[in-house]
Amino acid sequence: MNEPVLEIQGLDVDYGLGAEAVHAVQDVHLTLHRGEVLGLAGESGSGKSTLAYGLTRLLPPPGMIRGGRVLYHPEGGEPYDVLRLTPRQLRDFRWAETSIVFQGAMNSLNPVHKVSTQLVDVLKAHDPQSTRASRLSRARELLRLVGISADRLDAYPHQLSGGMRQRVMIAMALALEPRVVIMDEPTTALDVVMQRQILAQLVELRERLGFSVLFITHDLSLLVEFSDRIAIMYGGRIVEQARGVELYRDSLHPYSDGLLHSFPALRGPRRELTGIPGSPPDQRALPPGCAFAPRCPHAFDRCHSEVPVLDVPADRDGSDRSVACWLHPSTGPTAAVPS
Amino acid sequence: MAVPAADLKAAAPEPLPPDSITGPAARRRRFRFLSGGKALTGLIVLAFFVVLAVIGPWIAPYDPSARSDDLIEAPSGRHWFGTTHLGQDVFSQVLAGTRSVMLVGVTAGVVATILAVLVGVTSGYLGGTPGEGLSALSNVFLVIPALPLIIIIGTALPSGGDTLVAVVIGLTSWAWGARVLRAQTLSLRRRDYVEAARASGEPTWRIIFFEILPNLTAVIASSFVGTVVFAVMSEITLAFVGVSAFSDWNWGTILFWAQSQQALAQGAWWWFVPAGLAIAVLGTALSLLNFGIDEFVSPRLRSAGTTRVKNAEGKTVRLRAGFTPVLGREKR
Amino acid sequence: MAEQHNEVAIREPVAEESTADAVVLEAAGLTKHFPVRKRGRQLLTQGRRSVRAVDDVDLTLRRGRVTALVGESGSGKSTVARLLAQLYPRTAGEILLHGEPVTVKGGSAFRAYCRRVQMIFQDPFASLNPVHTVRYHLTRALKIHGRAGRGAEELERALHELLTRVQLTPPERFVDKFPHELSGGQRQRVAIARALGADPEALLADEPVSMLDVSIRLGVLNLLRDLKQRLHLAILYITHDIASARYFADDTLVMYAGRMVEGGDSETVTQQPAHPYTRLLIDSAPDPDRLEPDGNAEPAPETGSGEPPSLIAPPSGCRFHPRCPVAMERCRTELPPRFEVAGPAGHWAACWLYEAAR
Amino acid sequence: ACGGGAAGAGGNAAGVLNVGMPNGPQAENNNPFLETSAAASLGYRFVLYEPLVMFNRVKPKEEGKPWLATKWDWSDNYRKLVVTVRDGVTFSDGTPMTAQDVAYTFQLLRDNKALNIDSVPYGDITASGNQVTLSFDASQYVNQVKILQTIVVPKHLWTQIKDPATDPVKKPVGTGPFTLKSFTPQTVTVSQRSGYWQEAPKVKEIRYTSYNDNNAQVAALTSGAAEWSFVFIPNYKTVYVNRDPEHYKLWFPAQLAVHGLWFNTEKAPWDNAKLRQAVNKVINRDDIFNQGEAGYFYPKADQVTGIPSPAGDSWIAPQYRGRTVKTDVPGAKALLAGAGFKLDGNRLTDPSGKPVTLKLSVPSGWSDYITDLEIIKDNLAQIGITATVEKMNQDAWTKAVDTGDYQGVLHWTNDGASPYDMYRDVMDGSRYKPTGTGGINGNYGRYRNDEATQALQTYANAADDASRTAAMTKLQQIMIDQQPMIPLMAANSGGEYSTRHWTGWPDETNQYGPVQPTLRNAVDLVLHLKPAA
Amino acid sequence: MRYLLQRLGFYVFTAWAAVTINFFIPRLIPGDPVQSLITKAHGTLSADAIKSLYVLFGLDKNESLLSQYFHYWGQLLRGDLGLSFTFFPSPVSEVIGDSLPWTIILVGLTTIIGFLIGTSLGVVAGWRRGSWVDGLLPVTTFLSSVPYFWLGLIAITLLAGPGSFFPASGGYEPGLVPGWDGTFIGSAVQHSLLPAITILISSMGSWILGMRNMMVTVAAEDYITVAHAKGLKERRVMLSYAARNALLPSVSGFALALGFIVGGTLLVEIVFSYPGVGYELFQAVGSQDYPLMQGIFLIITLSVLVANLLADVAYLLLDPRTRKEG
Ligand SMILES: Nc1ncnc2c1ncn2[C@@H]1O[C@H](COP(=O)(O)OP(=O)(O)OP(=O)(O)O)[C@@H](O)[C@H]1O
Ligand SMILES: Nc1ncnc2c1ncn2[C@@H]1O[C@H](COP(=O)(O)OP(=O)(O)OP(=O)(O)O)[C@@H](O)[C@H]1O
Ligand SMILES: [Mg+2]
Ligand SMILES: [Mg+2]
Ligand code: NI
Repeated sequence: MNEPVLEIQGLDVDYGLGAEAVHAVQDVHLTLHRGEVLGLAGESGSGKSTLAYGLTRLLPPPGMIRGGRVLYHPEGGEPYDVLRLTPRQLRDFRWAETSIVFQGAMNSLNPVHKVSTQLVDVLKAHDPQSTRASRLSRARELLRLVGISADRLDAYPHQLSGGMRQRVMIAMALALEPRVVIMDEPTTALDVVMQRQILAQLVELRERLGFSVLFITHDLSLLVEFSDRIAIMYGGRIVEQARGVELYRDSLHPYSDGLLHSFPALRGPRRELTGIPGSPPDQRALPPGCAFAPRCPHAFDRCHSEVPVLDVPADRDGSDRSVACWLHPSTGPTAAVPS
Repeated sequence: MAVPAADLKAAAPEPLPPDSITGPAARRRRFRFLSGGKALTGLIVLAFFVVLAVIGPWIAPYDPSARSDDLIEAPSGRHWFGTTHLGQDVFSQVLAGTRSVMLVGVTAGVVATILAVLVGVTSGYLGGTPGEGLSALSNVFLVIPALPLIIIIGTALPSGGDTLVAVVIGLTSWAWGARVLRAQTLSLRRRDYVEAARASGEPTWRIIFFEILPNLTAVIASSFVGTVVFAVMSEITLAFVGVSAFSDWNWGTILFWAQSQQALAQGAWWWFVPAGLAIAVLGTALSLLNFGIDEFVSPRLRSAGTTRVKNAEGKTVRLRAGFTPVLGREKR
Repeated sequence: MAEQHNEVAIREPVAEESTADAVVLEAAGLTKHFPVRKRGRQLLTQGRRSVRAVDDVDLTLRRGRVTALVGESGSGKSTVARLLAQLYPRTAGEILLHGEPVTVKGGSAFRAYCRRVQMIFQDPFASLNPVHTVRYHLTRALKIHGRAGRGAEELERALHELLTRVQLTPPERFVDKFPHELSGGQRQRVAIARALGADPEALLADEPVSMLDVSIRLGVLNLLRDLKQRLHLAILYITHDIASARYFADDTLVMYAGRMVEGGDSETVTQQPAHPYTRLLIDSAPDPDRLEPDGNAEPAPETGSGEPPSLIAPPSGCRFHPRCPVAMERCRTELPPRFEVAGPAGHWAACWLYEAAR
Repeated sequence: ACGGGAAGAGGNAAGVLNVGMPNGPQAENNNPFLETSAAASLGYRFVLYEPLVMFNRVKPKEEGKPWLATKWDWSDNYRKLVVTVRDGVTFSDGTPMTAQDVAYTFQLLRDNKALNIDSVPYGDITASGNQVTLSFDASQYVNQVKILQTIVVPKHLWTQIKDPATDPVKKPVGTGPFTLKSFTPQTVTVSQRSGYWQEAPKVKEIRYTSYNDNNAQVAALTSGAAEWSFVFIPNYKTVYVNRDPEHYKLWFPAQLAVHGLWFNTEKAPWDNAKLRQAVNKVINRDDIFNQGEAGYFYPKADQVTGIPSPAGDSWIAPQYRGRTVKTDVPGAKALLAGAGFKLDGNRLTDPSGKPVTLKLSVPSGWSDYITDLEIIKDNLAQIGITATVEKMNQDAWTKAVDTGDYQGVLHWTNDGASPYDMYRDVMDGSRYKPTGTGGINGNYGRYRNDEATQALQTYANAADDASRTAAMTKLQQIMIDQQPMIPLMAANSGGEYSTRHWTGWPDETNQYGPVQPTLRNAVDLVLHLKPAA
Repeated sequence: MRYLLQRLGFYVFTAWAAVTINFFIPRLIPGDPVQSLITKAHGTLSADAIKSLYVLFGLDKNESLLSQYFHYWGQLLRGDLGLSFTFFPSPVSEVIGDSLPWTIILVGLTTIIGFLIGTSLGVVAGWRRGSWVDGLLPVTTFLSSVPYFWLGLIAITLLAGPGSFFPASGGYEPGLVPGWDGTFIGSAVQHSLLPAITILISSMGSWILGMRNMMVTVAAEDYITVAHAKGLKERRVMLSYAARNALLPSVSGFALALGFIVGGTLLVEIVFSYPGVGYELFQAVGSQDYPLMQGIFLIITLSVLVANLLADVAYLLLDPRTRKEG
């Protein structure tokens, strides 16, 4: 496997302080490798967006990062903790190293500026030397990349369809050819043709530039096809992590399993969809044990009292996958220290 | 909220988990903006003036118009704010004058704000002929110069009470607010959530008052504060330039007397300073209250509550968009 | 184009009721052009420019049936939905509710219309008022349509029921939240709950589940199906998830560049796509089963060359022709009408390829 | 110069005199006949144009000083006037002034009603040699001064003016020692010309600055930026004089007009002369003078006849000479009791049993009047009259006075060369208009008394001095017995001035003229000024 | 084009309505100019003068209000504003012409400067909510709540006096003749400093407050977060993203404030004896000088209308969402 570019270690994110605080992300360990597409899927409200914004410190108040480290490995340099950067350093780091496509595309675009202005803006901020003409032509090129005709450069955001706005955001994220691209449900409003086109572009660019992608989506079929590894989140924690096909064929965590039995297939015979009974956990007061335990068909006593740790399961020893489930305890000393 | 959440809690069919947000808690959050010292200060000062407005004339130590033999005396134990050229007690005049100032300010502010909201938001939202008509109306009112108009109307009315003055000021000063609100509304009316409300069958007045208006609160609040200050200033100005025939004592009449007797040139600063300061303090209190408004209005800011938190090292970090604070792990 | 429209009236594969009253909402020749501002020199040189977002669209929503609308992004799906909800004035065409033409701009007529036709907006980040709680949004939906019940207790129960239906459980946790405190999927569910609160006859759902994870998505879609069956709701389901259209919708329509290009019952359209664009669409859909166990994908399907057309100056003839692998000369010049496609009844495509099938 | 004394100091070296008036920005208008012109409002018209005869208002009985006229003779019971015009006078454009110019000026006034501000009924006007003859249909005894102090304008220029009533006379040409140097809305500068018919004044240049209000004007006076002005200064000792007691002076001599308390004498109970007399007895004129009028502005008028002293002393009948009104509350009470009024505790009721109240109306901005009325209100309480001071805006007040729609007001009377004008304003029955009808010219109290009207007629038209004296005595007696109006203070013709740079100002010891910069005497006064040592 | 005509018609209508109201309002005042003049003269003008003054002002003819109204319009269309009563027979246009430049320069400049400084401070205060700039606000609001004239008078008493740099009154040194020479301009600037500072101090607070409130609201929007994420310079995010969006209400307020330059300065001009149009208006109201009042009202009306138009245009330019499309 390639060397890591981004290592998230023990990230904790809360909304609010004290008793009312929502623990949206808890003790997340995740590594993004060079040139890799890491898919992140999971329950709605499980903290995917929070994780994505949290690691770049873009959470709006009252979000705050309670602890953890986000190590970034720059090209040929010493890794540094993104969470410890000064605002100035952070600004230089942003977009040039990691760019983000936000979930709400409409609100991500400034309503009073033209699309072109907003694209040109980031080019200018990180490359002040470039000429206006070159920036504009780059903007045109970027739009073409995501399949928007260049005559829409002068459109204001409210004149674009939902999908077009998303594509503008994707184009913007690729503008500086950063090393890490975080995409939070970037294709929800895109048709599959466009989606495929764009992802193909992305793959091609990745091949060429070697950047890594953290890809958040609910479209599991897409993930399986497109990503190298998939992490599944539940209740603010990563519950399973594996290569796409592995996960699809052989999911270990009962929640992942449930997910995979919840989406319809386009081809072949209609198959039975089971879904996952029960309701999501309350992130303000999580159960003491595994967050999924109340809904889990296989839960046993331990699940209700101890939080399982994410680790390589003993029954798949040697593989590069990990799971947090007592059904598949790890080989190592079961240091189930509640964090 | 239209429905008091506390009642719902009692009536809820199933027991709520003990830690869920209950009505009072939500309400507490709503008023958390007061915890920011500024807004609270504003509120307290305002309350103080309101109380003075009610009891001022009663607690005044002297009849504010009564002459005495202590002409132009500096402040002393007997006359806290000194006396006038007729030996009247300035302190009593200030006290007695509060009522009229508050009455005029608040009434005019309310009248103008209501008109501004009605005309501005409605014309912005409706568009078309009625919208343009209302907009023309507010433009006409905007074009008429308010202060001279007030002077003239004040002149034409043989002798009106405070309320009349307040209404006149209110009626002549709403157009600005209407104009600003209209413009804001124009940009809000096509927002998705307004469309969504429309599509869900909300009647127009409800869309105006419940969907658009809350998003305009910051503007409305500042225009309300603006009009109140404007109204107070107008009343005082009228009295100061000697045009008004209004109530006997307000801060403006005190200043008028001080000015016409050239108090400052005489060295009688006490005659001139208290009333002016009182106006300034009142205006400041209103503006301070305004500071809390944004937090009161925008739920995003409201739930943020404080603007600062302490991190693990005990340093204070400012909460701000774009730079999420990192607290560092603390022992759980 | 009335005659064409008659010819290709969509047949119901399984007639549940007599067709006469089954049509709830119908659009004929629906057209929407957005004017575009001209700049500088264009002011003098060019005529009136506009984005031709929707052109001559016919559409029928029937009782107890789900009609899926899939298609290219920017092809005008949302615009169709908004037109049907009477949120935009239309450039041309007609909308019929139970066979009666309706044009309402506002006022009580509009409200009456809303009671019967509800819409779920595409962007849950924009369509919830930031200053109101979930409780307010839902209470209003219930109250407007007189379903709030009597007293606070009934209202609370109704609220809880709504939230539970969209799996926002436990309801107390969400009922007093503000939109910004919710995740994307949670907002989307609030939006759905709001529409359901109105108890409409027709539901226009614009990508209602795009931000939901698959298990909740399944739940919500099942809920809609249940509503359709129990309450005979007519649903327009706009989506990019063609697989879900297959499972959940009775009919599927495909839109491209402001025009309907294909329609028919879902299974047929998804399994035997007729129009070249539809084929492209189906081929492009990700399918994990296509993957080999070692993770290497089969050769990716040809995504078609070229870009989506500009709607300001759309291509002449069939709008798909610049990208179409099988385009003929005729496609470049003449606009194809709807042609019946061989196979299950009611399957049509607007493509000259099927002229022969007539 | 408004900054400090800088300009004042420099001004003296250059022979500059700084005049200030609190009248606001001016528009360029030098028409000497228009009261609305800048020339009138700032007063410089009277250093550009000169009168035929210079009268001293402070001493109205004094003969006028010959100015542009060397001699004037009245004949035919004041129906004919022959004026002899001075030789050797030139206008500032160099043309000599002749009898033609004088005659033309009178014709101008006769033919333009709008310019004839004093409504003098001019008849034939002829000029021959250096004499101008004017004839009238009626005796002009009471108008003598008004006619003789007419200023003279050059015929050769004024005949070219299309409408003398609406011409701003951008280039004023008169006989005075100064010509207009520059006009700005804020400051008008006049400078000395050559060829003046008398010895040239020491003042080389006069700057008339118009300040926006009293405060600014007073500030300018105290800083020395203005050396001569006419403005109300409250607490003038502290504010003004004490800043430089050696130089800062003011002098406010009385003239023949009064300010006083008027009643609508048609409204009960104020139609009762005894009640008015009683009120006269309780008003504290000292308080009014000291608190309301700052101890100087309007001199106290406490002569029983109401005639201001000393200006009018010579007209006062011997039996009234030296008698002043003293506050006398018991006397007032006795008077009222005798007239059937009842004082019950502190409430006075009239003979019909109604309580006596008095609503005193006043324009809301007039602080000295308001103060005066507050004092009167207090005074009236002593005899059980409940007075209220009702502030209204000026226009409403003017209208109320005009139509008689009031109970009591402070108001003034006209001034004149004798007390006749003042008395005529107070009790001329021929000017009577019933309450409710506007357009009244004087007699705001709606006072009707045939004897008074008759006496006024006699005074104006009598052929001999004896009957005039008798009529004047009659008027004084009516004033005392009937008190149709209660005079409280005299109008003034005073002003403030600084002796730092210029000396020779009129004052108590040298009463050669009034000190107001806007009066005809201005030129005489300027001629008296000498640089301070 | 049609839209343009429509707007034009709209403004013409507004102008007509305003002029009409401005015509009738002064005539509501009881009394007439002659009475006013005599009253103002306070005894120095004899009551005999009334007749001649009526003749002088041309008020001796009885004309109905309606025919006066048409007469007025006739005059207006010929560009004739009539003759002022107070300064009879100076034409109103001349009176206004004398005073307007002073007001426009003093108040115009201070309005613009006040807006610029105030808005900039507001931007910073709102952007750094809770920082020291934000803490400065109570002070500025306090200053802006102080009545103009009061502040002015205190300033005069404390700062302007004999020997001080600031002159206490006037628009320029008495004795100077207005012209484009150094001495005069220097003196004019010196004389305008104190009033300008007073206006600035008392007008800035509201700009700060308005801008700050909008900034706070806008700063919570998602696109601001995105702008941060884009790694733009803080200044750029603050100005081009947050302030640009927050500016809208302030800009229209500013356009309107420009319109009120003429009418809103009465007190400053009174207090500082400044030779401007506001004081002129005050005098005109006091002496019932209809022609002058109407002339000034007309100027105010026109300037507010123009400002309104500016505000409209500014809004269209600044907020694409308000543009009418479809
Ligand atoms: N400002 C806030 N205050 C309180 N809770 C919040 C706030 N913002 C988000 N949350 C909660 O945090 C949790 C995680 O939200 P997040 O947006 O990260 O979910 P997500 O995984 O992205 O979901 P989705 O797929 O639906 O977008 C949710 O349960 C949400 O309700
Ligand atoms: N207000 C507007 N002004 C101008 N053009 C508009 C406006 N609204 C939409 N459009 C254009 O109309 C076309 C159709 O938009 P619409 O939102 O209906 O697309 P859609 O099919 O819903 O796409 P998506 O799947 O991406 O949401 C787009 O090209 C869009 O740019
Ligand atoms: Mg999310
Ligand atoms: Mg859409
Ligand atoms: Ni509510």
